[in-house]
Parts: sequence; C-alpha cells; structure tokens
Amino acid sequence: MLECVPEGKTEHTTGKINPAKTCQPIGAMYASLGIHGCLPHSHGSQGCCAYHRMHLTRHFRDQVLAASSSFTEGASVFGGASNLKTSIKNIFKIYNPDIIAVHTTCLSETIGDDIPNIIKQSEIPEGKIVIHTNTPSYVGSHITGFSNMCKSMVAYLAEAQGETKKEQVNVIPGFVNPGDMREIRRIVTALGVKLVMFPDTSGVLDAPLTSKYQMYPEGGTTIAEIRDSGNSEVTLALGAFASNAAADLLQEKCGVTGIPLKLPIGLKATDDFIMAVKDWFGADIPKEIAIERGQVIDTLIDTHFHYQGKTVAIFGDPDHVIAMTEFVITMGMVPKYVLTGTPGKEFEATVTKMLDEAGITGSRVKAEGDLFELHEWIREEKVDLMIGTTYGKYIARTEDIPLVRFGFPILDRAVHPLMPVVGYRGCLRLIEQISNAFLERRDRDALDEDFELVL
Amino acid sequence: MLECVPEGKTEHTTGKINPAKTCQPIGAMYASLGIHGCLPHSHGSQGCCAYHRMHLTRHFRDQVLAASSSFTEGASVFGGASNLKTSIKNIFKIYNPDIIAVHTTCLSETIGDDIPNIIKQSEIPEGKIVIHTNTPSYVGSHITGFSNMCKSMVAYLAEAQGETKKEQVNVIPGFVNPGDMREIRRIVTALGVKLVMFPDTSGVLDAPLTSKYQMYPEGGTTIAEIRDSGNSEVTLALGAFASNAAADLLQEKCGVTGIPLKLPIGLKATDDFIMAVKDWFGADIPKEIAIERGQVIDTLIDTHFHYQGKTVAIFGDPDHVIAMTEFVITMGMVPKYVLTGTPGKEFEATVTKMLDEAGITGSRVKAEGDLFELHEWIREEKVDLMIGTTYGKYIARTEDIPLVRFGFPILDRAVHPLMPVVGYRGCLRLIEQISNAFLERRDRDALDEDFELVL
Amino acid sequence: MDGMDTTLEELYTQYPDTVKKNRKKHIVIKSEADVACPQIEANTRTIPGIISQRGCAYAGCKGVVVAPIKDMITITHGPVGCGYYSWGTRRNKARADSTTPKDKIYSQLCFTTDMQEPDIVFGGDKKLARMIDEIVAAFHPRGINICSTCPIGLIGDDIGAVAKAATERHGIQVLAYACEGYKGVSQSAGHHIANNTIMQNVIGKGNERKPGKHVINVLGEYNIGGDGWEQERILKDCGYTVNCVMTGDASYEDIKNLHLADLNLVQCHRSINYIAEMMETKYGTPWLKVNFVGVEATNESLRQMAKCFSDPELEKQTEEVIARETARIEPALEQFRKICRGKKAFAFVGGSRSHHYQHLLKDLGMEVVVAGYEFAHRDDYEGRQVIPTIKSDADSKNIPELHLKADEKLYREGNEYLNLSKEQFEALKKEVPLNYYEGMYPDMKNGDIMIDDCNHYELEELIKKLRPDLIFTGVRDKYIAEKMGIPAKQMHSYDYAGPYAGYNGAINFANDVAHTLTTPAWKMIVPPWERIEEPDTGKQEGANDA
Amino acid sequence: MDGMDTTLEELYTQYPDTVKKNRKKHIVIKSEADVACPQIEANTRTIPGIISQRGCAYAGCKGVVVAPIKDMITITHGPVGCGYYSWGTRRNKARADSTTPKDKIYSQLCFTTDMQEPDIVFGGDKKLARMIDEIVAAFHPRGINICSTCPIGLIGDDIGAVAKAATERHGIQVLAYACEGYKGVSQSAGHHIANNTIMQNVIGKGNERKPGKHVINVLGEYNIGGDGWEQERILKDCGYTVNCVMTGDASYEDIKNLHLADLNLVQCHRSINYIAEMMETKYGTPWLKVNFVGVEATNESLRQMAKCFSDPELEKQTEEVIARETARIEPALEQFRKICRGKKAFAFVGGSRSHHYQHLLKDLGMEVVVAGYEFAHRDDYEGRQVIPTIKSDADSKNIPELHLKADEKLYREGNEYLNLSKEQFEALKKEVPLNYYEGMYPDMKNGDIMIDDCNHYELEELIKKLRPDLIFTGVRDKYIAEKMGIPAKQMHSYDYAGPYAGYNGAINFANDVAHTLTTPAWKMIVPPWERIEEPDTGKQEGANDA
Repeated sequence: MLECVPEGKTEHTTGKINPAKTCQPIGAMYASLGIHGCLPHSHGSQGCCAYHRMHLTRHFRDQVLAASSSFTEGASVFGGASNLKTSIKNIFKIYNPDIIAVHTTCLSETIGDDIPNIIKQSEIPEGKIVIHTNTPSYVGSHITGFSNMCKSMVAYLAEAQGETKKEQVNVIPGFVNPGDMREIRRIVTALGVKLVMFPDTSGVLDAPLTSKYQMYPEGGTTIAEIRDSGNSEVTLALGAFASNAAADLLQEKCGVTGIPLKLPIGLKATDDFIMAVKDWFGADIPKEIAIERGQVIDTLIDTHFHYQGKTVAIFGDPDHVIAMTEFVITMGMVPKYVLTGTPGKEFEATVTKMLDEAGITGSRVKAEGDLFELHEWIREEKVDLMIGTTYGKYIARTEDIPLVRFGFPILDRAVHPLMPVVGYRGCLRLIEQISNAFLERRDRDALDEDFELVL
Repeated sequence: MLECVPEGKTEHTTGKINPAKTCQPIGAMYASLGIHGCLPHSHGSQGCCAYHRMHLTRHFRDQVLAASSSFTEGASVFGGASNLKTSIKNIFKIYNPDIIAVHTTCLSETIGDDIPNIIKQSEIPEGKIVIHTNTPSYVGSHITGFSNMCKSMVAYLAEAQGETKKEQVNVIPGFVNPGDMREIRRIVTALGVKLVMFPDTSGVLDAPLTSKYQMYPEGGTTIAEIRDSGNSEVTLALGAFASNAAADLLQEKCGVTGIPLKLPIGLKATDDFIMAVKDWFGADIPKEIAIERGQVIDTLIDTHFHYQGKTVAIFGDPDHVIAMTEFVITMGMVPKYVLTGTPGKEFEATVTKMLDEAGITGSRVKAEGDLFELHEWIREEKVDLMIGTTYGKYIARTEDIPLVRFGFPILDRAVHPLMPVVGYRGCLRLIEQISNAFLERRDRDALDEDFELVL
Repeated sequence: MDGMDTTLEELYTQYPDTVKKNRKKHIVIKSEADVACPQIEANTRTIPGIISQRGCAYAGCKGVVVAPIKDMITITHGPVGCGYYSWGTRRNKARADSTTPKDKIYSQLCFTTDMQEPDIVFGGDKKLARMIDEIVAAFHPRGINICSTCPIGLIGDDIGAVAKAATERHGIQVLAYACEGYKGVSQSAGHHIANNTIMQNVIGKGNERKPGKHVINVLGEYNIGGDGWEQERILKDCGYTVNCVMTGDASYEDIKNLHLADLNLVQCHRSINYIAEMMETKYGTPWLKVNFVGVEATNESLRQMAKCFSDPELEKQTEEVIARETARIEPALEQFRKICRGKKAFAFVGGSRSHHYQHLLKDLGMEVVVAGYEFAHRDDYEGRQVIPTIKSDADSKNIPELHLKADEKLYREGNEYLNLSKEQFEALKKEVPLNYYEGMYPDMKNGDIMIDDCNHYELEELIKKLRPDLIFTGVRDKYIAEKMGIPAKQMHSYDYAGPYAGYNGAINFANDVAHTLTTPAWKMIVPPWERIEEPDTGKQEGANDA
Repeated sequence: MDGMDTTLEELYTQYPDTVKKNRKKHIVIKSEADVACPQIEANTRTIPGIISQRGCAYAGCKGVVVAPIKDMITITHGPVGCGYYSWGTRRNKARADSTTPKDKIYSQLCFTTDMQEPDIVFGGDKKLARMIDEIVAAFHPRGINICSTCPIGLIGDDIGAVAKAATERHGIQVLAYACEGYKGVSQSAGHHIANNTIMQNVIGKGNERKPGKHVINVLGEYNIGGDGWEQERILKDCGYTVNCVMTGDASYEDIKNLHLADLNLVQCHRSINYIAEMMETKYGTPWLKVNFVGVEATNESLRQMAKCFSDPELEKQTEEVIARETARIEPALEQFRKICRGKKAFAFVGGSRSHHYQHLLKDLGMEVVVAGYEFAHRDDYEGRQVIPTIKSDADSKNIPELHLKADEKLYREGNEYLNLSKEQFEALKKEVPLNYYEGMYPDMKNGDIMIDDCNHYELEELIKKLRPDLIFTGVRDKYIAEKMGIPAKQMHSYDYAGPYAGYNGAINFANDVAHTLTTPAWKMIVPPWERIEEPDTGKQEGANDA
C-alpha cells in the first residue's frame, strides 16, 4: 500500500497532499443542521452542496438536507443575487422550514455577493427567518465554517431582554457528534442547571427510525432557545476553534460572560467543564457524576499497563486533537505527533504548552499540516498508535500501526456518532478503544507461546 | 496454535475438554456480592474461595472479598460445622458485614454438612444476618449457583407484609455485569416504576476509585430492599436459568407474580422487558426510551450489509446465549452453532424454537457442551464470527475467525463490565462490536486495490 | 395511467407556478399509446433552492472521468474542499499490472493546491506551478492532470499555460481541465470537458496495439466495486483482447493506445459518448452501446459484439461462455428471485445505470416504476436520434464542442476495423445498433415514470404515493428513503460491495438486494407499545431529560 | 521499631483473642538486635473465616508444578471448577522445540472429568478411565497426569489404580496425584505431593544426558512470562547446558533425564525443595539455591555457580556475561531508579519471590518494608537450619514423606558431579551454600515486618498505617490496594508482562514499576469539586437516579 509515496524527506512546501481539513461551507452546513426546523442553504454552485451533503451523510449515516443556489456560469459572472432570492422563495414554498441558514462558497465569495443585502430584498414569509454566514473556502477550514455559522446564530438571533440574566448556561458544543451533544445535555441537566445548547444536532443526525418521516426531525435547538441565549448568565465555549467566536460575540452583543474551555474529552477537560458549571451556578455534583468520574480513575489505573509509555500520533480537527492530546497525556502515553489541518498558531502553542508541562520532549506539533507530512514523520520514527479520522487508515495499513478512529470524519465504521466520547462516560469509551487497540495487536502478533488467556 | 487438537471427529463422550461452564459456588459468590454489606462465605476448602475470587477479580478488575471455612483434612472427615461456626464468629468480629451469605462446595456437599442447622448454632450478633445456599459443584454450573443464591435471598429475606402489594417491580437481573444492572435500573426508573433489583452488583464490582476505601462499597441491594421484594406486585425474572427459581419462590412464598423473561439483550428481548413493565404498571414509555429504540432500528438498517447473512458461533452462559441468538437472528445473521456448557434441555428447546421460527436450518444447538466440541464443529464447517467468552480466543486464532467478546468471563479485555449490553443502548454497543469485527477483518484481508476509505 | 397523472398533478400543487411549469417538462409517464418517447426536458438548469442530487462539472470531470486514471497524479487547483471530497470516495478500483507497477498508482492520494485568500487575490498560477515541480521531484509520475474548481475561472488563473510550461519543463504530459464547478448544469459538463481534453491530448499518442484477434475498448466503465474486472474476465473468456477499460483501472499508457482497438464498447453513455463519437469521426472506430448489468443484458451485449466481427469461432466461444455462466449462476439467482419477485423499485443513478439496472431487476422479477437521472441529456432518455433536435442554451454553449476531422494517417472505415466488407458492415448495422443508443424509454413499462433531476420533494412525494419496495439511489437519498420505511441501496457505491456487473455481479447484486429486502428490522419499526395503541407522546415531553 | 510494635498491637485489637493469639505468631519484626531470626509460625491452618490469600493442595500440585509440563495431558478428576480455574491462568509459557513438536503441547487445553452427582454417589473411577481411553485415542499424548479434587478422597475413587491400569492398557505413563484441596493447609501440600509423584515415577527413567561440559537443571522455575527462557539465555551464554527447566516449558522427556545433570539450581525453594533434597539423597546431585531476580542477585548466583565447577574458563565466561549484560542495562536502569528510588513496598508473592524481589527492588533503590508468603514454611523465612526443629502436625502428617535411599546404580558423590576432589568440594561448601537456603529474614532491614499468611484485615490495616508506595501481590489483593490509593502490581502474573528474571527482566520490571508509580491518574483521584471543599454528598443522595 502507498508504494508511490517517496522514501525519505521530500520538498513539500506548497498545496496539500492528503489534506487533514476540508473547506468552510461543510462546517457551516453541519452547524445549521443543529437548529430545529432549519434548511441549510449553500450559496454557490450545486456541486458544493452535493459534496457536503454526501460527506456528512457518510459520517452520520443519516439524512442531510440542504439546498443550493445552483449557480451557472451566468450567475458566476453577473452575481448570485437572483439565484439566492429565487432559492429563498422556492424553499419556503416547497420545503417550508422555519429558518434558512445561508452560507457562502468560494465561488460566491470570489464574486463578492452581498448576502445581507440580498436577504433583505428577498421574499420571506411572515414568521420565517433567513440568516447567513460567510464561509470562504480559501480561509481556515470546516471548523472555521462551523464557528462562523455559530457566530451568525448569535448575530442574527440572540437577544438580551434587559439587564438581568436567567440562571441558565449556554453551551456551544463544538463540531462534535450528536451523541456527544446528548451527553453534554445529560451532564448539565444532571448538575441541575438549565441549558441552552446551540447548535444541537442530536435528534437531527442521530434521529430514530420510526414509522413517520420528518423532513425536519424533532431535534435541534429551537430559534426561541437561541434567542434566549442572550439572556443566559454565561456561555461555555467548548473548543476554541469552533466555539470561541460565537461566545465572544454573545458577550459583546448581549453581555453574556463567555468562558472558553476545551472540548470535554478526557478526564481533565471534563473536570474543567463540570467545574465551570459548578463554580458559576453553585451546582452540587450529583452522585451519578461522581461515580462516573471515580470509575474513570479506577479504569485508568486498572488498565495503565495496556498503554502507558506508548507513543501516539494524533491528527484531526484542532479542538478534538487538543483535548485528545491532553487525555493521552493523562493516560501516561506520549503524543509523539500532533497535527491538525486547520490553520492556527494557537493550536501549536496550546499543544506545546501541554507537552512542556508534562515534561514530554521530542514531539512534533503542527497546525495546517497534511497527512502526507504525518506519514513522513511516522516513516522517520514509528509510533505505537494512531488516533484520528478514517483518512489515517492508509498510513495505518502501510506502516502496520493500529488506528483508533476519532473525530470527523469516520467513513468506514458505523454507530460511532451515537456513542459519546465527551464526559466521563466518553473517557471510558476511549480507554476501552485504546486498550483494545493494543490488546488486539498483542494477540495478533503474539507467538503461539505468548498468546495468553488473561491480559 | 492448537496443533495438538486432532483432525476429524473424535470420540468424546466423557468429561469435558475446554469446558464452557464452571462450578456453582462462584455464581453464588457473585450473587452474594450484589447484596449491600454482604461478605460471601465459601464453606469448603480455601482453594475454592481463592479460585472464585481470582476469577471474578480478573473479569471485573475490582476487589472481590469473600471468606472461607478453610477446611483441612480433619474437617473433611469430621464435618465442617465447627469451621463454619468459627468463621461466622470471626467474620462478624473482624470484617463486620451486615450479612454473611454462605454457599457450599463439592467438599462440604459430599460430606453433607447441614448448613441451616450450623447457622442456627452460630453466634450471630444482633441485627446481623447469615443466609446460605447449597451449591454442589457437581450439579449444574455457575449459573445454577447464581440462581440458587438468588433463591436463597428470597427464602431467607423476602417477606410479604399483608395482602396488598406495593406498586413496585422486582427485577432479578441474572448473571450480568454491574454496568448492565445500572442500565436496567435506568430503564425501569425512566419508565417511572419503583424498582427492587436483586442482586445488584453495580457500585460493588464497578465501584469508583475515590479517596476513601470501603470494604463494603456503596452499591448492592440493601437487605431492606430484598425484604421488601415480597411486597412487590410482580417479579421480572431475566433469564430462565439464572432467575426463574427465585421468582418462582417469591410467587410461592409471598404471592408476587413472577414473569419469566429473556435477558434484555437485543431488540426483541428489550421490547419484551419494557412491555412487561408497561403492561403491568401502565407505564408510559418516555421519549428518551422511544428514541433509543428508534436509533437501534435505524442502525440495524444502516448497517445490515456489514453482517447480514453471516454465520455465527455463539457460546457461553445459557441466558446470554439465548438472548444473543435471538438478537443475531434479528440482525439477519445465521446462528450456526449455539452452545452452552450449562446443562438444561430447555436451552436446546428454546434455541431450536427460535431457529425454527426464523426458518434457519442446519444449525447445531447444544447444552452441556464444551469448546472442544465447538471447535470440532467449526473445523467441519467454518463460521464467519464467534461471539462468546475469552476462552474462545484459542479457537478464534487457530481458525482465524473474529471473536466478539460477550458474557462471562472476559479476562483479556478491560472496561467491558462497565459497558451495558442490555437495553436499547446495549443493542447499539453490540451492533458496533459486531460490525466492527467484520469491518476490521475486511480491512485486514483486503487486497491493496480493495482497501477502501468508505465502508 | 390516469392514476399516475393524478398523482403527479397532486405532486405539482405544492410548487410555485414557475417551478411547476419547469418541472412538468422533466417528468414523463410512459404510455404505450405514444409512438415515440415524449420529449423530456433534461440537461437544463436546476431551479435555485430546489434540493437536487446534482453535482458539478468538477465532480463530473475529476471525480468521474479523470481520477480513475491510476498512473497520473491529479491536482485539484482551488481551495481544499473539492479535492478533499473527491478523495477515495468513488470506489474506482485500481491495481498494479504489467504496464503499471505499484509505485506508479496514485489512487489513494489527494493533491490540492489548497488555495488561500492571497492566492485568490493575487492569483494561484505560481503556487500551482511550484506544486507541480515538487510533485514531479518527489513522485516522478507519468503524467499530471490539473482540474480547476470554481474560483479559478473567475480569478483568471491560466492553468493551460501552467500545464504547457510544466510539460516542457518536466518532459511529461501535464493536462489542464478547466472544469470549474459552475460550468454547465451538472456533472455532465465535466464529462464533456474531460472527454475533450483526453481526446485532444492523450488518445492517439501511442502506437502499441495489444496482441489479439479482436481488440476492444470498454469506454465509460469506471470499475466501481470491480465491475470492470468482471467484464474483462467475461470478455477474455469470449476471446477478446481488452485494450483498455476506460477510465476504470486505466493507465495513461493504455489511453494513449485507445485508437488501436477494433471496437469501442460504451457502458456509461452519458459520460463517455463524446469520445466514442469523436473517435468515430477521427479514427473511424465503430462503437457499440453495451450493457453488462443483468444476465440477459450481458448475454445480449455479448451476442451483438460477436456479430460485429462475423467470426464463427468468436460466436461459438461467446455462446459457450453464456451457456456456462448462465448455468452456473441460475440456481442461486432462482433462490433470490423468490425474495425479489414482484417487488417494485425506483432507480436514480448514474449515466446509464438507471437504465442498465432495469435489466438486472427484470432478471430477478422486479420492476422499476420510477427512474431518472441527475445529469442526463434527452438522448439518454429518448435515444440518440433526438440529438440533432436538442437546442443548445447558454449553459451548454460554454462547453466547447471539438469539431474533429478524420485523421489523415489513422482514419479507417468502420468495416475495416471489424474486418468486414462494406456490404457485411451495412448488413451488420441493420442487425446491431452500431454507433447508436436508444435511451431508457423503450425499456420502461406502461404507466412508469421517467423523471429528470428528481428532487427531494418529488422523491418524498413519490415514495409516499407509490410506496416502492426498494430504492436504488445515492448516499444522500438513501437515508431519506430509509427514514420513510423504504429499503434503499446506494447504487453509486453498491453499499461498498460488488462487482454488480456481469454474471458474478448479478449474484452479488441479488444477494445484497435480498438481504436489504429481508432485513428483519423492517418488520420491527413500530415499537410494541405503539402496536397496541397510539401513544400520546406529547404527554411525555420533557419528562425524561436526565 | 517501637513504632512498628505499636502499629501491630493496634492491629491486633480488632481480633478476637484466639485469633490474636494465633496471628501474633505469624508476624515478626526484624530486629538487628536479634542474633537469629525469631521463630515465625508458618504452614499451619488458616483460621476459618479469615480472608486469606491461600489456595489449596490442588492448586499447588496441578496449578503450580504439574500443569506446566507441556507434553503431558493433565486431567482434573472432579467437578468442573478446579480444572476450569487452573486453565490458562498461570502464564507458564511453553513452546515447541527439538524434543517436543507443536502437536504434543497441551498447555492451552483443559481436561476435566466434570463429575456429576451420580459420579459422586456411585464413584467416578469408570468415568475417569473412559476419559483416559478417549484422550489417548484422540491425542496420543506421551503421558497423562490425573489430579484429584476434594470429593475424590471422600468418595474413595482409587485414582492410583485407574492410573496403573491405564498405564498398562495404553503403554504410556499415567500418573496419579492425590492432591485433594483439603490436604495440608495451603498450596504447599500440593507441591509436596507433586514432587513425590514425579520423583517416584518420572525422574530417573531416562538415560540421555545432554551434551555439554556443565549440565544443569533449573528447578522451581515455571517460566511465567518467559522467566525461564531469560535464565536459559544467560546460562547458555555463560557456558552451561540447561538440561531441564522444571517445570516451566519442561517436557516429560526432559524430566525423565533430570538425574543426568551435574547440579540442580533451585529457584522457588518452597515448591521444589523436596525434589532437590530427594535427588541429593537418591542420586547425590548437589543443589544450589539461586536467585535470578535482580541484577546483583543474578550476578551473585552466576558467580556461585561458576565456583561450583572450579573451571577457570567458566568463571571467565561468567564474568564476561556479567560485565556485558550489566553494562548493557545499567543506563536504562539508572533512568528508572530516578523514579523508583526511596519508594517503599510490600511484597506478598510466591514461594521465594517475596524474598527474590527484594534484591531487584534494592537494585532500583527501593525497599520492602513488609513481606510474607501465603504458603511458606518456617525455613523459607528463617532458613533451612530450622527444618529439624519444625514439629509436624495433623495437617502436615497426611502428606507422605518419601524416605528414599541412595540409588544403587546411579548414586554418585556430590564432588563427582562437579568434577571436584573431595577436598575441593569441602572447600567449596564453605564458600558456596550448597544444599542450603538461608530464608528471607537475613535480607530484611531493621524494623521491617515479615508476615505469614497475611489476610485482608492485616493488609488493609498495614496499608492504612504504613502507606507504602507500591504493593507486590496477587490479583485478589491488587484492586483492594488500588482502591486504597496504593499502586499494586500482580506478581504472580506480572500484570501480563515479563520476563522479570535476569537482566532483561530487570529492565522490564523497572519499566513496569516506573509506569505504575507514575500513572498520572494517581494524582487525579480527588475530584476537583472535592479539592475545593468537602462536598456534602449526603444531600445529593437519590437525586439522580435516571
């Protein structure tokens, strides 16, 4: 496999070979799906929308509906205003969403369509809403697009009704799976605090199959909830890359205190998340949560010899990779290569700081990297485990390294979007996956005389 | 591996080679651990207790405390009354449990010690309790021992206070993991029905690691709860082999209606379990549960092509195997070999009926079988997957068949006792494990040109 | 028939008038009363805001036609997304062979210039050129393709010039495909662009004819799930030398020699008919529309091919293969038929496959009641005879038509390719539809619906109204259908199985369809508590948040 | 010292008087003031009801000594449990070699007569005999062991007779071990029974001495985690021929030739000293207690061995090995020492290992402050000089002592085995403790505790009072210690790693111990909400059931 990949260090300064990111619009589309009754709309050529829907569908194995402005050459030359106006009109008439969330594409951004103005000129039925965000594909990554759409939700919808705040917490969960969002809701609810989480794709992209078809499934954050986010006391922004921008705007626009946190993946990050809720609201920690935490500690100690001291390559989206790096350090493993495709110096600073604090030297950390480069690093010095997206499977096979699938996208395994990796329960899942990856490998590679019953 | 295993059909009519069961006392010990504040006591030679503690510890990776009568040759000749009396006295003095649950061994059973009488003659501090059950190792299996101890809990403890029953349900969960018991509690609680579950090893064998050591952790069914089980309207006996006997006695002794059910593993069995609660108590099905069910349906449909039509060998404890066989049929797979080590014609009848109803022919079903025989079957005609305990790993490696670990014991992987396989959430875990077993294999075996990104 | 009319009328009522007017033209009910196929509108713009399945020119050019060429590196010039989405997702299998060693296969890699904002502002030509230099230094590919994405056309990057300079600099062919996503109205534009570039730059560059009596090409076969390999197996068994399966598992080397075959077979009419036609013009190579999906269809295609060569030995060997293979698979097929027979399906897939699969389904006793394409032209539905009557519009005009002439050196008459006399050739043309495709319509049954660019609303309504047993579609529609309770199979990816073509493919397909139809979960959708009485779910709302 | 006395007195207060009286005798505090080791009670009954770590005679016989013999099938005669629990759980690694092909290794199988109620009532002899017949027919093993479990003795099955008849019937040795679980007071009885049976029936049956100048046996090494292989590697490097490692990776064939070695090394004193002693009596073979756990200990053992043979070449080679290996591992060890140094441990493991590991821990700068055995005798603590003073009691009496005599043909004097003159031999005995073991006590430090048959209560109290940094123990205690916040390593199974013996073992061990000590989770036990203020958890009770 991958025999074509050249041996040794190559000159690779330009473009990406095997990218570890994709473009903004898909992130905006995913975020939009987390609003109840929303139809995402891609303002550009219909190929973008087709690709994004396909890709999201493959990861979630669930319906992903979105419309497109269906640019042709004419629109590309003369601007897409008419296409968008027609779209808005047709969408409300035919598909009747509560809200349309428009995002742009590299095409419409290059043209320079003035979306707010076009929306203003559009026919929008009474009670219906159109919001938009700018998602030029040539800036940032899909995570930036997610972030931008979250920010636009605040810009268009959040309202502060007076000075006094409600005893409720906003959570911006980041680009995580619907199963993760369900779990975040469970945790905050268990802490007895009222939650406004947006976006929330649970119930949308992990919807049950029942006898009834719903074009807009029951899940998603309602518009009323997003509006109400302006009245919350505090916003927890989970993952700097995906969530800080919206939290900052909410602070600026509505005076809601924003607290930046890591994605609550791993023991420390979950501790921080729960403590943020506790500290702000004086919430008591329910026994259930305390037990779950104690089970994680117990399991980490019971299983440490399955993985401690092993080296890992972690790659994927920045907020995921940062949290996973922290957890892997908590597990006593060595994050040898830490890479994201998304640009951002903060990524390198954050990860490097973690490594320094853990006294780990000799690791490579890179933002805006690609998997070709990761492969070169691994060839130079192998690791014991890879943690990342499905795209790592080619390297994993070529170099015979176990791969724990984590993050977005996972295209070659099922069920994962329903299985949370956040919170203490998520820790258990990750420990199980990582332990088993090593144990499977041990069983596979054992000589007959070393093949053992008890491990 | 296993080159010593003879080719072809061998004469094997006597004894067991690679047994698929163990002896009664360990089951009784496990059940006893599900009573809060209980110290199990093994009335026999100390080796039994040592083995049982070791074996349970390896599966659960958590402390398993139990005492022994520490027979010597003298006791074996003259009877163990004095050993047991001394034990009871010492245990209460030194270890201060609320209750001692005595089970016998092949040694004390062969001697014929009259346990109830010995207990009567023992010094039992005020407010403390000693119960017992007979667990001759030469009858049944560890499942029988579990069943016997559950029955003894009823015999010793359950009380009906008058004719009127409380609106509460007893659940005898069977020989399942603490994580399963937690999940059963969650489900019944979600249905709004008060639950008395005994035994309940959650909080005992999946106890958190906190700063404080507790010899008797917070989990387990309290004596008061078991007493109160006599006042419940109905008992759900999950798994005929492990739970029916206790439910029957509860019906006989206290007039509590007993409903025999399968272990709620798999879609149908979970449906049945939930419907039993709903039908009896008129409980409403909460949305949460309905969503979980719909997610299982959705996942079964989304993933069917990963496993449908594949042949499976299922082995392990009878209640587990029966439920798993049903689920595997629900998944469109073919249970080719279905085997338990525990004796019981009902096993064969139950499984055969399932297969007949599904129109599946050519399968082999056996109670009181062993893994040597299972291996012979597999050699005769291979299967695509094995589902069962860690002991299957030798066959799995020798015949190059993926093994999904399921049931008791799992000695070579961690975390599993915390991860429920019961209920709808358990279905998702099982579907994920089974899908992934096939997908891992597909990735492993694929030619380079067939190694794919999306599956 | 009337019923179907009413159904459609009901469907249209939801539409705004302009949409209704437009969409009505894209939907045709088959009527045996009609002499010819009624005109269907196709290859025209999708109405903005309509949830279509259509992709773009880039997807048709890079994703469909260009990417499968295994020994060329394809660089997507543009922002990261387009290259990323078209990486590893089309199941075009490729393997090493005598002309292409393992280290010259790039199928599992993705190359993109990953344009950033400054590139959009100041132009990306230099970045592209530099990336080519680095790639050549590192990989030493035999050739490079450059596929542009939307912004490239707007910002004026001259990828042709970059390609030309690189070709000179590195001594390997670097080809430029100006397949910006906004071109045309669907993937179709991209097919055409790819066909043009390959025709102009690659085909005819070689001069090594493969040995064999009857040398053929299979055009428009992308080897998804190994379909091409199964076809090669059968064709070789019959006695053919397969010169090139294009572009599935094809190498740049093979394509250079494409003109050295005796006959072009066309599988996917939409995506490759340009090359077939242009080769006929330039080289005189005759082409035959074949269909290897379905047992009877495969048999029929093989028999037509054998006739082309007027070679009794070939005909005999063909009949032997047909007899042997048919006998081999028939017992298994019959088992699957028990499950499949009488089932009704919708089919929305590919560039001929909604038509092709009707044959395979017929083999299984199933019927397609609604069928359509995302990106077809009228001729794919109605037959090529309508081509002269198709009016070009603003969208199609911007895809260049190559007006080729017969090659002075290489042109030969069709009969010469087939080793026939002129008379024999004329006779053959009466028996075998050489250089012709009749479209999907003739194979549909009375009352069936043919629908172009079916959108989400129409799909949802048609499912609700017609309740098919099975839907063949893409991954985007699959889960929608399933949420409606209808089994669905992805027919772009075969749900990751395959091959589905040829004899082995028929068995694989039948097995997979049978599994999908019989998945026990379909019968368990309604929860037991709803089987008894309709629950008042509203009552429960919010009761169980924890 | 006084502190420790007080600690123990506090510990005893919880005990009933009889228990206190008993247990005090099992616990000794090392005092450098004492000239000799104070007498410790050992190998006496565990008090009923006390949560001991002890196993039974069957475990000691079948589990420890017999099961590792790789080319014999061992049938557990009794109900299913005992065979089942001792299946695959001891990590006695075994591999094919020149004398034992793969198809003669039965280590991964479990054979049990699985006695049922009628067998208990009517006797199990026939079932056992039939199972032997079936096994011989199917497996053709070189020999069979029968190990009986508790009920067998009571119901009067004569396994000796069954074995004898089967031996005659099948022409292979079938050996009977009457190791009912209730015999003796711990595993120790089983070791003795196994030693007796093997000594009487197997050793001496062979007559093929392996080639080599210095041929040795390693007795009481069970190759857990591959320890035996590491020892063999080192011994071979030094110039020895390893005749048999017994019973780790040993074959029946090797054991038959056990008497043909020049020197017996004894690793696990408790489980195998009987054979060492009996071989000395019967054959005259000298034995040397060695310890290959720990770098210094290994070096010391190798040097003592070399002295035994008075062979300068051997001594030179030994020093070379020591120098080379020590230099190789020292840098890594030094890294681990930084983590380990100064840490205090408890050690409860095995039949010499609580002693052996003190050496390895010393290499790492660690100290064992509490140590003990489950099943030791006084001599394991105090040294073999106390053996004559040990009173036999009801429990020990029922284990037969074999009173062997010198074998008329095979007996040779010790000096002859070592190729020494009598004078040299006498001189050697002054330098090297041949045929002697000094026990654990001399290696302990002032104030350390030596504790026999430590039980749960004592462990819990000692942990609370002494807060060690690490506990070496079995799987049953491991999780108890960890729940108390103390890292624990299973030293029966090495937490499934290894080898831990020899030089490579020292590195493995140091690495694993360092990992266990530094697992980050230890520092995160207290949840953040408790770090700030002690929460009133009671308030929350029952609040979150869902």
